[in-house]
Amino acid sequence: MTDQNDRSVQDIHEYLAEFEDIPGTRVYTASRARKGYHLNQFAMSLMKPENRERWKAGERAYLDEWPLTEDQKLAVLARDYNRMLDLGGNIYFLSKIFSTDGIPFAEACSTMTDMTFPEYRQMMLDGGRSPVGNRSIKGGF
Amino acid sequence: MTDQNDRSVQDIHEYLAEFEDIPGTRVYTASRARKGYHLNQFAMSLMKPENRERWKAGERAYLDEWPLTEDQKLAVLARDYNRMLDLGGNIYFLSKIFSTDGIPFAEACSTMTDMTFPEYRQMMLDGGRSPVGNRSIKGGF
Amino acid sequence: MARITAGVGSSHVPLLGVAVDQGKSRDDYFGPIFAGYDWTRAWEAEQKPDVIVLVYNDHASAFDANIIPTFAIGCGERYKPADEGWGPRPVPDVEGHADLAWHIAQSLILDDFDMTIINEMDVDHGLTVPLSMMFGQPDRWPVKVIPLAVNVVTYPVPSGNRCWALGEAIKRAVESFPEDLNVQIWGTGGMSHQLQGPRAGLLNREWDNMFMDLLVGDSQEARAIPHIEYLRETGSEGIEMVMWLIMRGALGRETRCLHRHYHIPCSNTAIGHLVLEPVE
Amino acid sequence: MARITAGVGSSHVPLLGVAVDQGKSRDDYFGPIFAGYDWTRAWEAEQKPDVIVLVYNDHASAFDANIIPTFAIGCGERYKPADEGWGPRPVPDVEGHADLAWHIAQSLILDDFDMTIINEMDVDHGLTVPLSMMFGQPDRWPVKVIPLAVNVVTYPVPSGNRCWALGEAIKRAVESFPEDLNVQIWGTGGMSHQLQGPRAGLLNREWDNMFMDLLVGDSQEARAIPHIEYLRETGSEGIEMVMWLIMRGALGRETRCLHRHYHIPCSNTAIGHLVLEPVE
Ligand SMILES: [Fe+3]
Ligand SMILES: [Fe+3]
Repeated sequence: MTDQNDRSVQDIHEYLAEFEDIPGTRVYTASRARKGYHLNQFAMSLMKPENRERWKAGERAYLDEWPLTEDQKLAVLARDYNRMLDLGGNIYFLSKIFSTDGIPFAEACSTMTDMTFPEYRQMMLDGGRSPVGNRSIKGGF
Repeated sequence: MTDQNDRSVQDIHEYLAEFEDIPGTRVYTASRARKGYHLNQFAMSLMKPENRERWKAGERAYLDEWPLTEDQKLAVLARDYNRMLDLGGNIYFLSKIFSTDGIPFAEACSTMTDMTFPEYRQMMLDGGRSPVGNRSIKGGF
Repeated sequence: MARITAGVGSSHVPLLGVAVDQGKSRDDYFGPIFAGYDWTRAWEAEQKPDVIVLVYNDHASAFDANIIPTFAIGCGERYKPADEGWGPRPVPDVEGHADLAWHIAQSLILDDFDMTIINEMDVDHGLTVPLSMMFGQPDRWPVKVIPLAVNVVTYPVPSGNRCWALGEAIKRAVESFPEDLNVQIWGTGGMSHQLQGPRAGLLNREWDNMFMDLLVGDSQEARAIPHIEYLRETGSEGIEMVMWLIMRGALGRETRCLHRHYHIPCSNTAIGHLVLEPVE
Repeated sequence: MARITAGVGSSHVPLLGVAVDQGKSRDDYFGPIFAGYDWTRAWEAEQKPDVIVLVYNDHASAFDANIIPTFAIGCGERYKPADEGWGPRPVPDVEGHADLAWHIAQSLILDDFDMTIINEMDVDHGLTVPLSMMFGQPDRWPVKVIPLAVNVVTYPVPSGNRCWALGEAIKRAVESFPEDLNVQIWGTGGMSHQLQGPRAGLLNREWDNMFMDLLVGDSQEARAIPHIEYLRETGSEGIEMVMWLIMRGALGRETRCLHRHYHIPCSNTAIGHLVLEPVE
């Protein structure tokens, strides 16, 4: 009953390789999840009000309680979200950081692009970023 | 690939009904799991040494911290394992209680049968309880 | 006998929850979005479903990075709104329907779906925002909810075909529940959006609408869409649309469209909303 | 390329761990049980597997009543022995093989198995007792382990057919891992035993041996054994034998028996042990 359509099992290597062909995008694969495990767990800890208080009282000291790499810590302190993504962060975990900062999701997103927040907001009001030319690095379509 | 053999999905009601036909056995079904949820969670709490200490210092007081029914509490205090099973306990959870008491699994099992522990042990040495006559209440086989 | 009487698809953007909670849902920005749900709010008030199987994803709220269930079904009595970093939403607790939830969970496992059963968890905007969109701001939600959380964050997420097949199995399970219950299934998330990286802000009106087209009628095409297509065409978070396929699969061979709404943008996201009924 | 070179079936009775830890494994009671593992200990020392996919069940140790995953795969770097109520066993930590584990987890999800991924957990006697039986008391386990925990406690547990199919999918996954690794798969639990109620102490030598017979050669019969048959014939905890089917499924079309051992009793349980290799 679970196989009503033809399905050929795809090789996991091909499956994952395709993801690297998307411009400006880090798909949250296992290898990123492993690299970012403690970074994401740190971010997750900010869901508790008492942790948010301690974090706000001293970011570096709070970070030092977690087994993050120095690169990860610096990226967090700098709120460099692209760098955090490169170091294994996932945006849903990282959102606990900018939520704690009181920054809206769209503003946080804009910091990962080459736009200012007002420019980004205007792009969204105008219909968002077009998929044209943004689908494939190799294909350029 | 997941359906190499014929498989006809069995109705869950028939599936569960068959379990009631096994003599001297409570299969740990969803309805038992729901009834026994807090009983099992209480038992599970005894995996932590600090909880075992508090439990040994005052069983009733420790039990009263948990949302168990009075029946469940009395069954625990009396170490009436058959009754605990009836009230939704599962033996793997309940094992934390007799482990904390320092009682071996086989001795705990014997208390659920009509035998003393030495009798039960002897039965096991002699090859265990025979399945003959113990497979089906209705069928008597 | 319990029956699945309708399916609802809807985006579940957190900002929509903020708009409701702060009374902004009729302002210039949010007005056009919420207007598209007016039909549904009136229709739900008439339909009075007993239970909703609410397919959503947890956004790093109930599940941390330690444990990643592909399909988790909530079999508990009630669920609290999660604190996602700015305090829990001021919405009522969500009441479960443990009898039906356990029945579905058991049936699905017999039917070779490898479910994870959860008794206690908090539920985040993925679940509470669609409730707000469909029911407004009641003191108590007028319906019981069975949360069905799908991993759409860590890859591989379940295939579209597997999601559709899960929907089919949910339909069989619901129909074997003896009590007379009016059950709806909701698929939430999407539509196109990307919340990360230099490509953030991608939207794709054309693809989103093609996807909604595919859910109406008797086409089975959508179950074969590969993950890479969602990612390329609809942004990294557009993959949430696979959850709509669970809803579609649970409606059987053919569907009729009762209501449809599409709006760009809400924050980073394209809003899509669809109300379907099964054609017997 | 990684390859599954052998499958091992074994009971995982906690008392066997106690016997090892307290140096009683050659006394009158335990001697005949451990003697049946001597062949395997020597064979393992020769085989030097790199990784074991160790199929077992958690006995209310890592997972409480709140969360019940049907199939959970450990993708972490290491696991500590659980405190099951009398302190953790004095055995080494278990080292994971995160690369292969994640590879298998990802492949299985692509292959429509709805896995739960776990990074951190303690492992109980279900996993550590078979390690002790096969490797004795080293300072460090000579092999890396991928824990695969199966729900065999709360019903419905996965069907025998689903377990066998999972084994088949694990074989495909391992064979698509590029590194040269000697991988074994172990199925643990069973054989006949009942730990609860007035029927406690049930053992069934005949059925257990029939079951072991079915795992040798090219028969597919065992995948169709219904749960009720395990329960009636082998006691309520005999259902653990479905985990042996995952091992068997991962060995392919046909197996050859290298070693076999059966002993009654160990505490409440019949001990069964089987070493199989795939026939190509
Ligand atoms: Fe979402
Ligand atoms: Fe066991």
